[in-house]
Amino acid sequence: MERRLKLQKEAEPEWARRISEHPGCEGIFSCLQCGACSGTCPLSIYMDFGPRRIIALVREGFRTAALSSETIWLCASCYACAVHCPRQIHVTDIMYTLKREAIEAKLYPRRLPIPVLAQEFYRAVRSRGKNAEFWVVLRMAVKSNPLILLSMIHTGWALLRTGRLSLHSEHADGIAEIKRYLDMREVA
Amino acid sequence: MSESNGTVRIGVYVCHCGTNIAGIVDVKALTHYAAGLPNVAVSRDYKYMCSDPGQDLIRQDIRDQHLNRIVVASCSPHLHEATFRNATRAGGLNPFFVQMVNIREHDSWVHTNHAEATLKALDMVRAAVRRVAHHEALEKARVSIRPEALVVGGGIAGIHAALTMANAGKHVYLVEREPTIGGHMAQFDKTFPTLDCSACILTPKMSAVKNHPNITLWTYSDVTAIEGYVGNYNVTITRRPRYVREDLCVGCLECLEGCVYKQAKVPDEFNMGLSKRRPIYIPFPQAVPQTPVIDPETCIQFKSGKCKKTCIEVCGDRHAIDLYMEPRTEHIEVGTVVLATGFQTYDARRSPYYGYGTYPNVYTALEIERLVNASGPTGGEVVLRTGGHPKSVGIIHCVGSRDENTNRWCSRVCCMYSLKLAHLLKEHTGAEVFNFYIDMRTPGKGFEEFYQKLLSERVHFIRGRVAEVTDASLHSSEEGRLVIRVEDTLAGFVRRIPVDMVVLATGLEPRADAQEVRRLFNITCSNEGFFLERHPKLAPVQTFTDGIFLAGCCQGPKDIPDTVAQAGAAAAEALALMDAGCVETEPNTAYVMEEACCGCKTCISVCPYHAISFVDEKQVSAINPVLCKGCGTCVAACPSATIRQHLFEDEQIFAEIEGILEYA
Amino acid sequence: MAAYCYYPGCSLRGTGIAYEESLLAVFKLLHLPIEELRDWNCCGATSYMSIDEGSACVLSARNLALARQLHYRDIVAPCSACYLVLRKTQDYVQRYPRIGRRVEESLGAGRLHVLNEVRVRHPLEVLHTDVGLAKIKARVLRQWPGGKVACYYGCQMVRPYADGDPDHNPVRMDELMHAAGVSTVDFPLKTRCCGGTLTGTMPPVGIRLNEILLAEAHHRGAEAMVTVCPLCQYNLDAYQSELRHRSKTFAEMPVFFFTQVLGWALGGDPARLGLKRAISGRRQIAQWFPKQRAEAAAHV
Amino acid sequence: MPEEYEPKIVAFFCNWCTYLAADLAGTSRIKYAPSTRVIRVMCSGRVDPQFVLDAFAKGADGVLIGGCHPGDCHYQEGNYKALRRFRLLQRLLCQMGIEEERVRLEWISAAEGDRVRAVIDEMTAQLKSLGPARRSHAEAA
Repeated sequence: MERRLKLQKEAEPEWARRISEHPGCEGIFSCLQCGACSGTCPLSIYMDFGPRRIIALVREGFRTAALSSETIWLCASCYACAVHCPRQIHVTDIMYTLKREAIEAKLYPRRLPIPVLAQEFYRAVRSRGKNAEFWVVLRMAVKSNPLILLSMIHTGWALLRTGRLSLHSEHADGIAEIKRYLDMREVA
Repeated sequence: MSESNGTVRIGVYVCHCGTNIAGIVDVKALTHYAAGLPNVAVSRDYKYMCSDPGQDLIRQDIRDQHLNRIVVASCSPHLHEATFRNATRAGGLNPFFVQMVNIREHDSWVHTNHAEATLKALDMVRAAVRRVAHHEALEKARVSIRPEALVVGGGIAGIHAALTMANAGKHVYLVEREPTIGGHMAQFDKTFPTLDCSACILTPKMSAVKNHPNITLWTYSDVTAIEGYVGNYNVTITRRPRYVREDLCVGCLECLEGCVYKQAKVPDEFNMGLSKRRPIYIPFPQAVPQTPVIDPETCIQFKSGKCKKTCIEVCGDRHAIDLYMEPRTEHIEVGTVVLATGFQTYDARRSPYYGYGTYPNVYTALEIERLVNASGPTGGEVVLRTGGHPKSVGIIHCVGSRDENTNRWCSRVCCMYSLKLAHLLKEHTGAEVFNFYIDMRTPGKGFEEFYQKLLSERVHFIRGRVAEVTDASLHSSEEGRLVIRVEDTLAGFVRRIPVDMVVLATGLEPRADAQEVRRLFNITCSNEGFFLERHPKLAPVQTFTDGIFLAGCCQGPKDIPDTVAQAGAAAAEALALMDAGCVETEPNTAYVMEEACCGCKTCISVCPYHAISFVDEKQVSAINPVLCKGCGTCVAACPSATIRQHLFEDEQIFAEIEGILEYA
Repeated sequence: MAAYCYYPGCSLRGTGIAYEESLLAVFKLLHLPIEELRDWNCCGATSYMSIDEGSACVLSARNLALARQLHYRDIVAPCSACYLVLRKTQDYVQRYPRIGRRVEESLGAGRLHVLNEVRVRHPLEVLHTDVGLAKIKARVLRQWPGGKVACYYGCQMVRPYADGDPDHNPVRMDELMHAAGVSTVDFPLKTRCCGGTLTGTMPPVGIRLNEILLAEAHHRGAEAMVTVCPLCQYNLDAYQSELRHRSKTFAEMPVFFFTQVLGWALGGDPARLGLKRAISGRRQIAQWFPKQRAEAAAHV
Repeated sequence: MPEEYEPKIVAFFCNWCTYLAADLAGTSRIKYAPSTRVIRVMCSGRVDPQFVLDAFAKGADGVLIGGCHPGDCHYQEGNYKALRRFRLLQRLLCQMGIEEERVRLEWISAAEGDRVRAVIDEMTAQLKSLGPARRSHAEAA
């Protein structure tokens, strides 16, 4: 049986404050907990917390719980919550911020292919300047759950047959310049 | 008195206001600093200067220390200038030798750095000490107050205010825009939490208005102009033609049946469009006055000129129907005004995700009030727009309330009226009723008990702001019904609840023309657009314009008991003014130094009150102090600097500037 | 007339190739000059945002700066994700100094303002507003052979940077379809998310979202769906055979890009509209656009 | 105390709108820069150009005039008079070498407590970047 008690010493209010300073995260402390976000979200029914409870966790400083949640990765960035929120909280941006924090802290759920896809995509674009759908998806599957590949064979074949799958990976001509841009560190 | 001669002796009083000021500003340092300023004879600090012992300090020092100028560094002059002027007068000094320094609202409450806030306070006190040396003894002028009152708006607030003042023997003009008085309350079925019949408690008051010898009632009328000042307002009222003469009509209503329209065709405003009326109609059976009105937009005679005019035939030799009626203008003079112009409900179409206007079985709360009413369009039978009776109903709270995208404020009454409607709908139909709320707000006498009653009636309460109302079904159980999608935040999952009827608890908002009304009466609106009271706690029914008072929802959402209480308060304040018969006005009028006036007449053109005239014999301007409102625009405009203003003399302001910048 | 700057984004070179083909065909049919942005790079999309927000904005900003440098006024982004990310970058560099500084560091000092001198446009809006419904109606040469369609707008094009079309109930695509002589059904799920990349990462979840959309479109009487986004089109198109295997009642239907429908109506060569790239509803497509008819039509 | 330059702004606020807005900022505990010292006048129409010149001559770094919104003046149209006068004044100050950012006329209603903060903070920041006013120019006036 799981013990569901939270001691106040587990809360990290300073982390909550820091998160609230990220672009789009200003609103976490004005949340009413009305549930409009979770109610609107087409994916909340698959989430472990849903956006409303994620905001509750974040603003009370429960960092580990928030960052190791699956909720933030299931967010497909459709912005329905942000448009509906009666406090105009940019819920989608909060999810992005938490995804970045989760990757940095290596707290993201390992079984989930989504963070792997994000990282593979990131790598592909960093090195080529453009996405290469086939290779990114392939690497994602290999790294997270090779079984996904089985389910993809059929679709992959259909795409290939209709000329919609390119095995060739395109480079942006200005890739050197792009790399230089991306390597610049944020100025304080 | 010592003010006219001898040396200036200033007393400086620094208020701690508990920790409100002292928590940020170093009051000891400030007091010490003030003591060293020129002409300062006494400098003291005290915990609460506005308290009796605080005021006593001033009174005592004027006598003992022969002070002739007083500086009080405390809060806003809008709050306590009168207090300290009175204390000064009680000490035997002309009250206009006081200058206040606002180190609370303008300093300690808006700054966090102790040193900077203290520095600012030093500057402000120094400026006041400089200024007050130039003050003079002034006498307040007196303005007489007419004993008549104007009440604008004939809802429950206006009705109650009018009756209260009329019962006290004052003549009241009650002006209402609609063809009848009664306002929103007349549309309600029952009132929460007691479930009294709204009409039963309202209509006797409406009749009382009609029959009161001290009340002149003008319905279907608008205030179109108002001039003057406290005690002496000249008001112009335009009475729109109702095409039925109130003086000749006996209220038999035969003309309604006589109309060529045998079937009523026009959506009935009073019933929220749920029934039809004819072009000649009265809004509802108990309307006051019982005089029909012809709506020229829909009357055949007005539209084409080709009607058989059967209404006139039916009216016969009473000759009450007059299709050539013109708008009439009334001019009245009143001493006080009570504004009770009410609210409008939020337009639910602005929240398209709830489907109002798209799905026929989505209703607003006001529509449900009519639908459950025994004299409503269906005689109290709850019939859906698509026919049949609802087996389940969802009531969505906070539609157009507590939402940054629409209206930010809580409308205060929706939780309670939603509970009431839940009860009534369950009672009328036996349907299963779901309430969807964000927070349940029941702070009122008997309100929480009512909530408990509803819980025991097995009404569902689901805490969550509804995401959408849709007719897209995911399951056969949902087909042909409206599905409410919501996160049940307490149970912790998203639910889809199929219902037959959705009720939107729309919020209260300022009337669309609130800004125009505000300009007309020269008052202020809050950010939300409701009329702003003079002080939220200490002057909740006054405005910043003397003699104009607020009652009811024009000042902010409130329920009926609060509205009536506020209307009573507004009436009492107006009565107090009228019974006093006169009021003292601030002696901040402008005056001309005749000998220096060059006669250029610049001032005459800038005065909005026509208070300045030109004296031909002397070739100089002269200011009528009764008409002057003390804005000082002419003072600034005068090219020869011969116009001056009491309380805002040039020397006083220059002294203030110099004081601020002395050590800059 | 200044040329529109075409920003394909990665998907229009892969799974969304039919979108590119039909889009360029429609622009040509309407004599709208359009040129591909030279040396464009990936916008960063949602995934890059999940790793590094500042760099994601740098990626987008580079495209905007390139377009500006080449004196384009409008950059046309057909992919909803590209459209959103480009607009978001414009918004964020203004709103958040930290992001502005990061982007400026890369682009060079004082060049931040150029980003907002380019207008980010979706082709739906270009055709609806710049060209106009009347002009399109006047140029319609062919009758739509299929039945009613359900217009599906998806999410990122209408939220949160909707640009005039109401975000709850957008109508531009419906109006364009009507102008092209195509009837649409009332489709309440028109802005409900298709799940994006979830079909690949969490197949049961992603496919279920698309099943709801397809079933509702069918229930409303649509015989095809029309989309504005390569990812939406892919998701709705690619998994229908799987849905059919699971449920006997599932009805397969073609999923078009709105430019394919318009291209057909305006008399475009069917072979160049990418109609054959459909995975689902190929039977209907073959029936609606038979070979002979297509060839005959090509000579209109 | 840090030696950072703190500009000093003399503000003329009308009694009915902007002064009340500043009171509201106080009761709402809105925080803003402590640069401003308010002089209350009944109407922005009372602000004599001489007051402004005098303030600059005596060392003010900026002057802020606050009145009711157009159409909302408690005295019907005093704020319009203020506006007309202000335009002339600004031109005069410009000729005297006083930057136009140093004098501002703002319409702030009694309900706009937050606007008081926004205006004062913005003006303070601008004055900080301008540096202290050159007193000599104003004295020449």
